Amino acid sequence: MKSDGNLEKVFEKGHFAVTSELGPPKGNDVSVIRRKVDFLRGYVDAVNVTDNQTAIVRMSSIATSAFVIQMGMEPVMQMVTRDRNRIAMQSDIFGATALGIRNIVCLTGDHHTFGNQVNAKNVHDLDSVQLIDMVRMMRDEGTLLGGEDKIEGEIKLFIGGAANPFADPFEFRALRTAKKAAAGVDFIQTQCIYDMERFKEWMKMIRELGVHEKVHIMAGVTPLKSAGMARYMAKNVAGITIPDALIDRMAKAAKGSEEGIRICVEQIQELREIEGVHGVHIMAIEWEQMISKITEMAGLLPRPQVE
Amino acid sequence: MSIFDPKIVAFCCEQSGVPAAEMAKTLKLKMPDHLELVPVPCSGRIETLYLLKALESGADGVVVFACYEENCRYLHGNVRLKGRVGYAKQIMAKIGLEGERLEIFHVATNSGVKFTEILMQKVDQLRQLGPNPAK
Amino acid sequence: MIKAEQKPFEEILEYLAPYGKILLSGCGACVTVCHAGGEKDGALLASALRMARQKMGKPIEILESTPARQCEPEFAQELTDTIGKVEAVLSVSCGVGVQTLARYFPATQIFPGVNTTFMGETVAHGVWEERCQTCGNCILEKTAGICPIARCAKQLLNGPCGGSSKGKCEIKRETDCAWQLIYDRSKSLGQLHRLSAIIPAKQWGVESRDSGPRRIVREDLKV
Amino acid sequence: MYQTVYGGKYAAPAPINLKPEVLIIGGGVVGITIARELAREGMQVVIAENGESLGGGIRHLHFFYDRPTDVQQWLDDMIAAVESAGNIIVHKGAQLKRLDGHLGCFQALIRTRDGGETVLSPSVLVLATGCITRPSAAMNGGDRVIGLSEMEKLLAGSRDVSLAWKGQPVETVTYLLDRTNDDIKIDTVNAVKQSLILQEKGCRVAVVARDLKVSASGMERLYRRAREKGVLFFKYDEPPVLSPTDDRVSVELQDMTILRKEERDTVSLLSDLVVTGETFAADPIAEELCRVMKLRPGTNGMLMDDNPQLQRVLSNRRGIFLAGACRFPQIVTESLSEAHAVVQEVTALLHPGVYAPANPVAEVDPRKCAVCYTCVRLCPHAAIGMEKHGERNVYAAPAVENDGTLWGAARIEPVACFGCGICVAECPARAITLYQ
Repeated sequence: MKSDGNLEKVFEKGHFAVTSELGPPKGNDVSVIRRKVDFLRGYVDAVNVTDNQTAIVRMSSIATSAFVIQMGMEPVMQMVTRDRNRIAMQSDIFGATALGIRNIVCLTGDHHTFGNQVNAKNVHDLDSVQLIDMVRMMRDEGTLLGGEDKIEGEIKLFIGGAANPFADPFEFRALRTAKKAAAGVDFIQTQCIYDMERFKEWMKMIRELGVHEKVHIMAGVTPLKSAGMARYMAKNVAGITIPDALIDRMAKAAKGSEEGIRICVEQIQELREIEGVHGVHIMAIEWEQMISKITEMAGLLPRPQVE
Repeated sequence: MSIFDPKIVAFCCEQSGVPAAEMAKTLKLKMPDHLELVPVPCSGRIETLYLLKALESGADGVVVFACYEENCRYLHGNVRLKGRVGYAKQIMAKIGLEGERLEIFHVATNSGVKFTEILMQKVDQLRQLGPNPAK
Repeated sequence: MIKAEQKPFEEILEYLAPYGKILLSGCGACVTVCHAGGEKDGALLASALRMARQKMGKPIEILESTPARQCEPEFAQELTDTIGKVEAVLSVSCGVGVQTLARYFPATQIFPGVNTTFMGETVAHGVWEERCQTCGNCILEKTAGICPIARCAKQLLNGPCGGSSKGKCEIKRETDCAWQLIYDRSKSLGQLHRLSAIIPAKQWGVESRDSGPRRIVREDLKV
Repeated sequence: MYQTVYGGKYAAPAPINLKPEVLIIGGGVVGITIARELAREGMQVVIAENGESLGGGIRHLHFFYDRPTDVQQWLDDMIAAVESAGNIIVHKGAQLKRLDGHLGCFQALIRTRDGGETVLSPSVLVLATGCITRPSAAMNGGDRVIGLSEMEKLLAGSRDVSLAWKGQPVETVTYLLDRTNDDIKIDTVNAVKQSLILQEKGCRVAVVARDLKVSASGMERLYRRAREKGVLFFKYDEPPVLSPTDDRVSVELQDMTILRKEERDTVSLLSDLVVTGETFAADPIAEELCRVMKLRPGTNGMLMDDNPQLQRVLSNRRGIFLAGACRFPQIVTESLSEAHAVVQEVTALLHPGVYAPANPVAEVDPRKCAVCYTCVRLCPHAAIGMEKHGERNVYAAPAVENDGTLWGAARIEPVACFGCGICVAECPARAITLYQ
């Protein structure tokens, strides 16, 4: 075992894995974490703890992840290269693993100009591929980046990465995931999927490259709350495509939020059938209370107990 | 109390402003008392620096008599000038000089009357603004 | 070449406030080519400053000079006599030229008149774009001749982030995504396979800009 | 200092010699007319024709509107004269690939389709590449709707027999002129011209148009004759509706003679043939030629400039002239008068054998030039280039042509300079002076 964590075991036993997302508080109010964990516990195998997502300052993902463990769930700690150089990241990985964190997702991170500290100096000492490579080296070779310095103790981490099949240039997307696989990633969580055709095309390329045999692909989904939200995302968020038919369906529905959940459940069922998709990553942004309903409707419950 | 008599420097393109000025002279039309005419082969010859230098060395207002757009004998001389006048106005704004102290007018060879009308209006306008504080 | 643009006028006025006689020194090289600090643009700035100070009731005398290259000691030293006559120098050369003057004239204040912006290319007359950040360790051979350090907002070395959409960058939507350009050019060169190789973490500290001023010494050339 | 628009002392450049040699790009009716007349003046003329034969766009024309001559016969005679003239050389399948130099010493590289290259050094060039004619967008009406050129061919092929289309006699013809060519009178001229020929053959002819352009010389008379001979003219606001019947096409339009719109009847013209107008487009080769010859393109790739300061056949470069349909789509009579104008201009320019600029001329001080290309980019007359100083420096590597490895300073060619002073005002190093 690479990590001894729950998520890795779920994959090992051949189950269809489920993860979700938890945004840390914009301050030090731990009750926010507790409330969200209460919504999620028992419905997912592990939960991603975001690292200052969209460059909005929040409690650090490492501290939040430690609280999540205390509250009885398994965290997937996200780490972005935007804010820390290789010294800080390696040091944080020592601390995180010591605190019992078993999963990491290595990301470049949203650009800082999208957040609330637009005049920050961004770091980008490494990019996400290089971060994956570094974590793998720390775990498998027991050395720091550069391969010279031995680490005291043992780094046990299940390494994740992200992929966005909906950004351009499309042909580069599978190639980039393959690069992450070559760098040592164990699982990939994708950007939320609305354009099923394009995702299937991307999966085909992933299979052609043989990446699905080395890496567990987790398809990302986000339930739409309303037709307005769908239109906004389609128009303003780079790297997200939402087919018009889907927006129409949301617009015509009597209650947008219920329709959004139904669409999400249908998507999960369809994604499950695609060869190479080993799990689903449900990103219910500030809507964590819906996870129980979605997982139940999609037939993902009860979650397997693996020991 | 004497009335302020503004000094105007008028750059005149030889294809339009100069003939218009000559026509105004022939017709003995009223011209400003303090007027300096600077003939140029094309309004595209007028450097941004000239526009500022005219103000710096004593003009209260600067006007350029150029050809109508699309009518430049040298294809885009007056278009280049337009850009330079825009740039000069930006600089003037930073100094704190009113934009009205610098203006392009498009005239034709036979615009003698228009030529003097523009200048006399400019005199009135400059009287209201007062002397150039930066000269 | 080096690209620069004039500093905000008010800023220049403010730091020149105590002085009554200055030298405005341009440079005949890069800043002339990018219309920021050559003889023409220096004269424009000088004229504007004189007028502004006149208006404030505190006239200023400005001498003007445009050496061929302010970053060479010999050219800088040619200004010795002129600088002896003034209270301060406003240099509209790039930041290098300002420092050359500062090195040779320890008793004179040297103020910058332009912001040195980037090393770039003329994409059209009057339009310049950044192309190189002088990282000191060129990887253009791996990226089809397009630099992701200068041209990607995240300086990604291993491919585009999720914000690449229809060839454009999500940070500035009018800007081309560097990795789209790299991909397209690699494809047309028949070199796509090169993009599969992982570009390892870059040596920012030792070979690049993050350990103080870099220095090139050619022993064979030293006098 | 703003008073010193012109610089101080200036040594006027020596006049340059002009050889009587002319290169004409385009061997259509304009090109060969100019060639023939210049050759008569004793000049050496080279025609570079892109196609495989001379003649160009006028090949689809058979009747002049203003004289009885057969167009093709007339053209063939002229081509024969040009091809047999001693001082005219014709390159067919030839394109101008590069042009350096200026008035009096252009360097033109001509490449033929077989790969052969010729370098010429004409004193002046004439661009006469014509334009492209296309049928207007297809209209409902089946195969009984044809274009003006097709009708021209049909008429030429049935000079002494009655008109037939697909084996059936043609008795009624309707011309339907659309608005695609707003300011161009070719359609009107050809429609009126053809309608008279048809009328003489005993056909009934109607011309349906939104507007007729009769501004060509003699056209009003021709129009009046057509009316007198019984050609019907209809004006329309709403485009007429075409619907094919069993053996004819019906053209339905509102009767515009009734002033109140709601009272208007529909007029129906049952026609054996409907003839539509044509659209004209710039020859795509013109764009490339503009780049090679540093000419300023006008609107839609045509070379005409709306600028009234520029005389008709002059270009933005001294020593390069423009004539014919490359400027704007025009009728042959107009093209021929442009050809004559070019002949006059070229003769007047080359006749003295020398040229010295009569206007102010700008000059670069090479010691101040920063080689920034500002003046080169902004000169409207392509009079500025970069002087390579390689030959002056004995240590420099052998000069490779124009590869940018050698640099010196911008240089303004005095004979190509018009003296506008744009470069003087733009130069960031203030290295250029305008001398009177």
